[in-house]
Amino acid sequence: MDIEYNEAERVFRDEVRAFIADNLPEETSRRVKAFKSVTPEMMTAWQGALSQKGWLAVNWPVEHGGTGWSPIEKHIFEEECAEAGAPRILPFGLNMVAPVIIKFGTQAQKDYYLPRILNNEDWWAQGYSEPGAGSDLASLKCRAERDGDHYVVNGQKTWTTLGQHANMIFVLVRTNTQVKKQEGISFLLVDMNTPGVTVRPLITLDGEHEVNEVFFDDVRVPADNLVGEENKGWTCAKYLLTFERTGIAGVGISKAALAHLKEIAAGQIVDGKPLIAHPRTAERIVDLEMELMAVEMTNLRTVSAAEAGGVPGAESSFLKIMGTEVRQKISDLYREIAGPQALPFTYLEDEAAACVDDFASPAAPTYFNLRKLSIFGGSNEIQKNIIAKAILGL
Amino acid sequence: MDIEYNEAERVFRDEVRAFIADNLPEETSRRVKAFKSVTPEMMTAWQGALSQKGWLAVNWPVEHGGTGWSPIEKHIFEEECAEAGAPRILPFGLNMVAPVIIKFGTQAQKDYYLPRILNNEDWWAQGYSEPGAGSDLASLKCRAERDGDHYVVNGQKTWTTLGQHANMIFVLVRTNTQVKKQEGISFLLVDMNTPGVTVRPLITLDGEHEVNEVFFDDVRVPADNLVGEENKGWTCAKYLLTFERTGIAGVGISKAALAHLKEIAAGQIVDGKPLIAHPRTAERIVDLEMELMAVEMTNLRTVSAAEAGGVPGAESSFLKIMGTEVRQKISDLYREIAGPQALPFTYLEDEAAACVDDFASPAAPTYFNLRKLSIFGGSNEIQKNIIAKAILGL
Amino acid sequence: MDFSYSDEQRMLADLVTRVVADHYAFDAREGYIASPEGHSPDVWAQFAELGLLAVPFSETAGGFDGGGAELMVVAEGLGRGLVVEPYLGRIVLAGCFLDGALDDAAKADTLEPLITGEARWALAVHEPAGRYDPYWIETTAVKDGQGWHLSGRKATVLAGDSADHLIVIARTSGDNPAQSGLSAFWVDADTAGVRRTGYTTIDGQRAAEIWLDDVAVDADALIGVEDEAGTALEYALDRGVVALCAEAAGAMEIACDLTLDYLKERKQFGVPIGSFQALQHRMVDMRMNLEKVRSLTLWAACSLDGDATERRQRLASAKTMVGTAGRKLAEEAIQLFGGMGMMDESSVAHYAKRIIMIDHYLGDANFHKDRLLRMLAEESVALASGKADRAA
Amino acid sequence: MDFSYSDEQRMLADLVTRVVADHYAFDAREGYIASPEGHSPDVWAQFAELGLLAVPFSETAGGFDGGGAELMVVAEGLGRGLVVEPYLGRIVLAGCFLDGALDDAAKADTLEPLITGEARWALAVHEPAGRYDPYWIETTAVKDGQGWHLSGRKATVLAGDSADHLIVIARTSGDNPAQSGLSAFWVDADTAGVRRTGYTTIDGQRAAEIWLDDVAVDADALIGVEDEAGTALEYALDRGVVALCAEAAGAMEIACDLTLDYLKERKQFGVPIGSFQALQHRMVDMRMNLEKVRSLTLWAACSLDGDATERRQRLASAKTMVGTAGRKLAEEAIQLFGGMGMMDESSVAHYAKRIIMIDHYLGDANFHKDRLLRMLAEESVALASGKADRAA
Repeated sequence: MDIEYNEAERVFRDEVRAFIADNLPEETSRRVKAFKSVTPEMMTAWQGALSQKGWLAVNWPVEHGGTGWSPIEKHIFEEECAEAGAPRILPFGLNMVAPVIIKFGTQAQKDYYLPRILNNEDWWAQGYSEPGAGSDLASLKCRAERDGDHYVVNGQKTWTTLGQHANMIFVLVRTNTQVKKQEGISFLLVDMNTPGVTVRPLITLDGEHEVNEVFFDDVRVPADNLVGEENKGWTCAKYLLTFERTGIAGVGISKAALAHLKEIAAGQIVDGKPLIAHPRTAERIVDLEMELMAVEMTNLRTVSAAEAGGVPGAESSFLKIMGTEVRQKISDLYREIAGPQALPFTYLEDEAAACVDDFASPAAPTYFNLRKLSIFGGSNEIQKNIIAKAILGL
Repeated sequence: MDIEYNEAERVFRDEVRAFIADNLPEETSRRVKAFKSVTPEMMTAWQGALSQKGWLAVNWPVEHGGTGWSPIEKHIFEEECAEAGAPRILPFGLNMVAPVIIKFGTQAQKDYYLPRILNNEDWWAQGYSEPGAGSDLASLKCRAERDGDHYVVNGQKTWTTLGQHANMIFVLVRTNTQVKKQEGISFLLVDMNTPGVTVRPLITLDGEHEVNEVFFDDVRVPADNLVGEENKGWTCAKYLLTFERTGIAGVGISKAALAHLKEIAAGQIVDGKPLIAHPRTAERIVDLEMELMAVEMTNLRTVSAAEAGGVPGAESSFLKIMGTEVRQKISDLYREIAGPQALPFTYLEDEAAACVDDFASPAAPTYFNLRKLSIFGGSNEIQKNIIAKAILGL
Repeated sequence: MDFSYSDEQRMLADLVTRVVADHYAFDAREGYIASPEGHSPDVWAQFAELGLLAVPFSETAGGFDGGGAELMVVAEGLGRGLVVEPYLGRIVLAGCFLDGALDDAAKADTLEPLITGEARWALAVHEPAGRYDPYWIETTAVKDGQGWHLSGRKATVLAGDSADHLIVIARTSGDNPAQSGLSAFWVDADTAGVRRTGYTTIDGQRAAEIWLDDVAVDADALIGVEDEAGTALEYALDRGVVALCAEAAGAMEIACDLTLDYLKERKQFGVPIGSFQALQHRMVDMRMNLEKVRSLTLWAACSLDGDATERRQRLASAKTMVGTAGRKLAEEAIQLFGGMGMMDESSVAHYAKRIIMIDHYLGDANFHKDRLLRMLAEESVALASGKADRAA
Repeated sequence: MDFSYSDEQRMLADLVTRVVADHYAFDAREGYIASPEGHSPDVWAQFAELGLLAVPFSETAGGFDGGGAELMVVAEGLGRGLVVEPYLGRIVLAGCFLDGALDDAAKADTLEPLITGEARWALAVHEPAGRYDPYWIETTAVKDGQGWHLSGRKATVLAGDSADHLIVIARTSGDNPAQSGLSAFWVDADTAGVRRTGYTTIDGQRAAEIWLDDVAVDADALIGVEDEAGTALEYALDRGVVALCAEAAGAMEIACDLTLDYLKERKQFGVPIGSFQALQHRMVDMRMNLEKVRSLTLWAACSLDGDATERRQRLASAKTMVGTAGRKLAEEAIQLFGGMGMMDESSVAHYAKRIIMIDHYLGDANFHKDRLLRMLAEESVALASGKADRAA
């Protein structure tokens, strides 16, 4: 047993650090660390740098341009990026649709889409959830009817993250209504510029436009854009959902966030001494550090088991719950530290922003925004159901 | 709206206080307040004093010897007794079997049993739970078969509190196995000196002998001891369970306990200053005081609603949960304050008890004993089910 | 002891309920917030007409002589409707301060325009350096011949964006954070040297950041007695805390109702999600948190005019409970709503925001718990010396 | 990075599992606790024979040279079986203290009887006035010609009831609670002036309260270097904390298993209670608390010989987590068992008691969190001065 990185792993980590130092713009990093929004351009620039280095497709097989990294290497890469304040890599193309295409797609689909994803030519969005189908995904209603060599899609998807920037979307559609709900679903790739596709912004309670509704109104999709067999889309959907969710614990993000908060709390003078020296604030920091250490080590144990050939299954549900709980608690502390300065709604208003310290503007919006962590990506209640069934046998 | 007691209520409270001052022995009070066990004689003596004053049967109608008190008067009486460290009044005769006899019993049963309860001639125990029938009480198996003018009882009851001192027990028995489980139950009064009744002590995890199992082996019970109709016992059982549970929140007990802990914490010098001045201990005390104030006022609101003619129903489930949670948290703080002195198991061992401060001996046993609060009397989970159904309509 | 409403209290409750029902539909409210005033002057005029603006003021001041209970009744109703009218800033804080600071002869005349809804005043007290401490006042007032010169900065002045007059608290003697040595001054918002930035808060309120740069005012700008504004400040802030707690209780009640309805309506796997026991128990916990806040708010409201120690303990307990139990309840409301709870177009999201952000006004749970801890420390000294007495 | 067991570690784990399976059935354990020794000398002899008593000692001391990981493996096994053998008191505390205090030449000879299972020693360190602080030592050792005179009182000396020799920590210089200025002395338990009361703890361990009344010992009773026992004390207590955390992790694992089995077996309303979703989610929470304790224990165990700051933070974090997550898990185990969880005849009740009471040994969650807070305070000073540097 050895909980430390070995020589090779340390060398790899240093290589990652050097790459980040050379390629991550300071302003991008500063904004990410300060919980401020980054532009699509900043995201694309970072993904471009990774693409050029060959480090973008960490989960793909080498033959398609993947890195071939081991679980530990992936972990090191992700944590280093997060701690350094790199923008997150959007998973919709790279880690969602790509693995499905690699596993179930035709040669033509592989040849066309995979390089475009690697080169950041397409911005993919996800079309899974519907207003009436959240946790119970298979009850989806969006229809696709075959018409010659096209499918005609009608229906609605929701919670489409950053769909306003996307030009491609993968959607689960119902192609047969006469069978069991899982058996009539197909997996389609849709060009968002096709006539009949409409994107409507959904504003979240923090005032942010991050998610969208996507409406399909007689949208004609070439039959070649079907992935896998017709009516077998549920297989693709499940494969995508169970696809290795590395970094689900978000330890690096939490570490960066907590470090940022400690700096803030050390700089705020309240009642003659820094806030970090006030007993209750200090205790919350210490509690969070302890919780975060527990998540980090639980994550490392899972990574190490994967390295040894174990397949992380429902364990990732533990990590999802533990990791999101810590991230949410950190954001709660952030709001608490901001104090009265959390009140002005300054996220988008420069005039009000001038009334408070620079650190404070994103506090309340971040807190409210991160409520999503326990809801999206399989709510924490669903994760508990999974654990109860798969691990506990209840 | 007036949250203060009015003049008449204050006069009544002073009368109760004066009675307690005159009749509650100091040693009894001291032991109760210090979480130490009281003897059956101490309990009987206190009940005797109340009986003599006519203050024992607070929930009975006046014609049977009850006090005729209003909900607020009952509340005042119970809280004053609890805060003064009076031993609890055993409910099994007074507040459980008596109301059932008054409502469903024959004149002969009333004439015989009620005065004996009022005069502390009988010590009643409860025979409801069975090893296989806890929350699902109606699934009980203890059988009674009619044989001439007797019932022959066979089976087992459990969690019989202080059954080792009792001479009478009321039991729910199954008299018909051919019908729906609720419809074949009868309510019997059994003399515990009848041949075939065996009491086996159950030792709880704190080392205490408080509850028992009671075995019935061909126990012949006169048919006259049936209360209500044969096979209609479930009506009695439900009546008993929903019978007004005043004092369920235990606010007076919690107040006395917290006051006791504050005195202890003020007297313990740690690192040069009293424990009560240590930030985390102080904060736990303040948190508990706040929680307790919330329970107290919620309780008062319920009492006041009852006074105005409202019938407290599922609201008492809120009070049960809130009240027991506070009592358990207080006992947890007690254990924490005792610190290393909580370790020696001194509850019954005088030699080890000499190794620690007098206050510390009951700390860990009390903490473990009070785990029962959220389990017995309808577990807190069952209370939540009741609220979900009865109040929330879920 | 009797917790039922008096006829007058019931009437008040009905009035507020009616105004809210008539004028505070979700879309209407969004419109008020987006408007330049940040609230509805029409609704405000109705408040005045119905007498709601007189509720917390003494009879001498021409008020309804409502005690804490009446204030609670009104504020609960405002909370249920997520009302964004400047009741807290103008009436409870500015108004009650004047009611507490002025001598009896001056009260009625002064407060009249507030009660009729014409006056737009704000109490400028908190400062960035003091965080939540209302007695940490670095703003100075220097006597200069017949007048005063004020300099300093005021943070999150409620209703300060729309105020034509400010009541500015300045330190005229003593050291921070002493309650004594504070004085209050009338400042016309247009006076030279006053600069302000108004903004909407994340929970839909309006406030302003105000800078005072050597602002000259006349001698009669002094409100009440020099150096003694601290008492009226406590009087006003106590009422502000009761109003906030009651508003939180009202908002929490509706958040519970909305969540319960959603649990009954929303179906997953073919059944209402309210049939899942884990969610049922969490809904029960939400209700329990509501009851705790209700109980402590009631206690605080009914203690405003009683013993000072009891009043302080109950107010601090209520506000602390709002901060903790309120947050838990609001977070659970969002979580049980799932994605819908995250949406700006869901009313529950706005209830959750208001409930959580109420912790950031007039002292958060930490601030008020620190007060409780100081009171415990004083009590401990008594306990310890009591012990010493017995030992001696 | 590789978290799998080495062959040696797996062998150790198997050994402990086997001994526990063979000798620690519920009734057997009850018998050991009720016996005069409070444990099983036979099992202890087997521990010795299997080499388990050598695990935490250095090679120089004739030990297995096990690091924290090996100690963790053994202690987890002991926790799974709720073993009441005096492993912590005799081996980890007394033994590791000697391993840390003695010079290399003396170690092997001294520790041999401990490793063979013959020696019955105890480390007498904590005192009533110090509560959990091991450096608050009021026991005095006064030089008198060739020897020393010891006076003081020691509390909850683990394995102190059965010890024939005590290692007594006394203050020989400096002020409380300094880690420096402490010295250790061999004291034959039969020496005149030594009085003790042995007892069983509520979680089935054995300990003693020990009074030293002017106890005379020879000059060679001094262990290691005068005034410098503090270092070896920290060495031993750190290992004690790892052993306790690992024991808690083992006991928590079994408490989870027992509860899970019960949820599957116990029927109410015609179905296993494990089919109720509210209970399923609470069982998941129990498992999550177990994982947290396992993770922090692993980290603490593997940091014993590393950087001092990291070691201290990880040890304090692990013990704090045991206190908090352990308590929650144990309380839930009792609650989910219902009445059966309250019974002395249920093994789960004994697991719960051990898990909860482990918080009371070698510093509770408060004590260790205070250590973390002191470390944060040091770090904050650095953060602040770092800020100052950048500003300058």
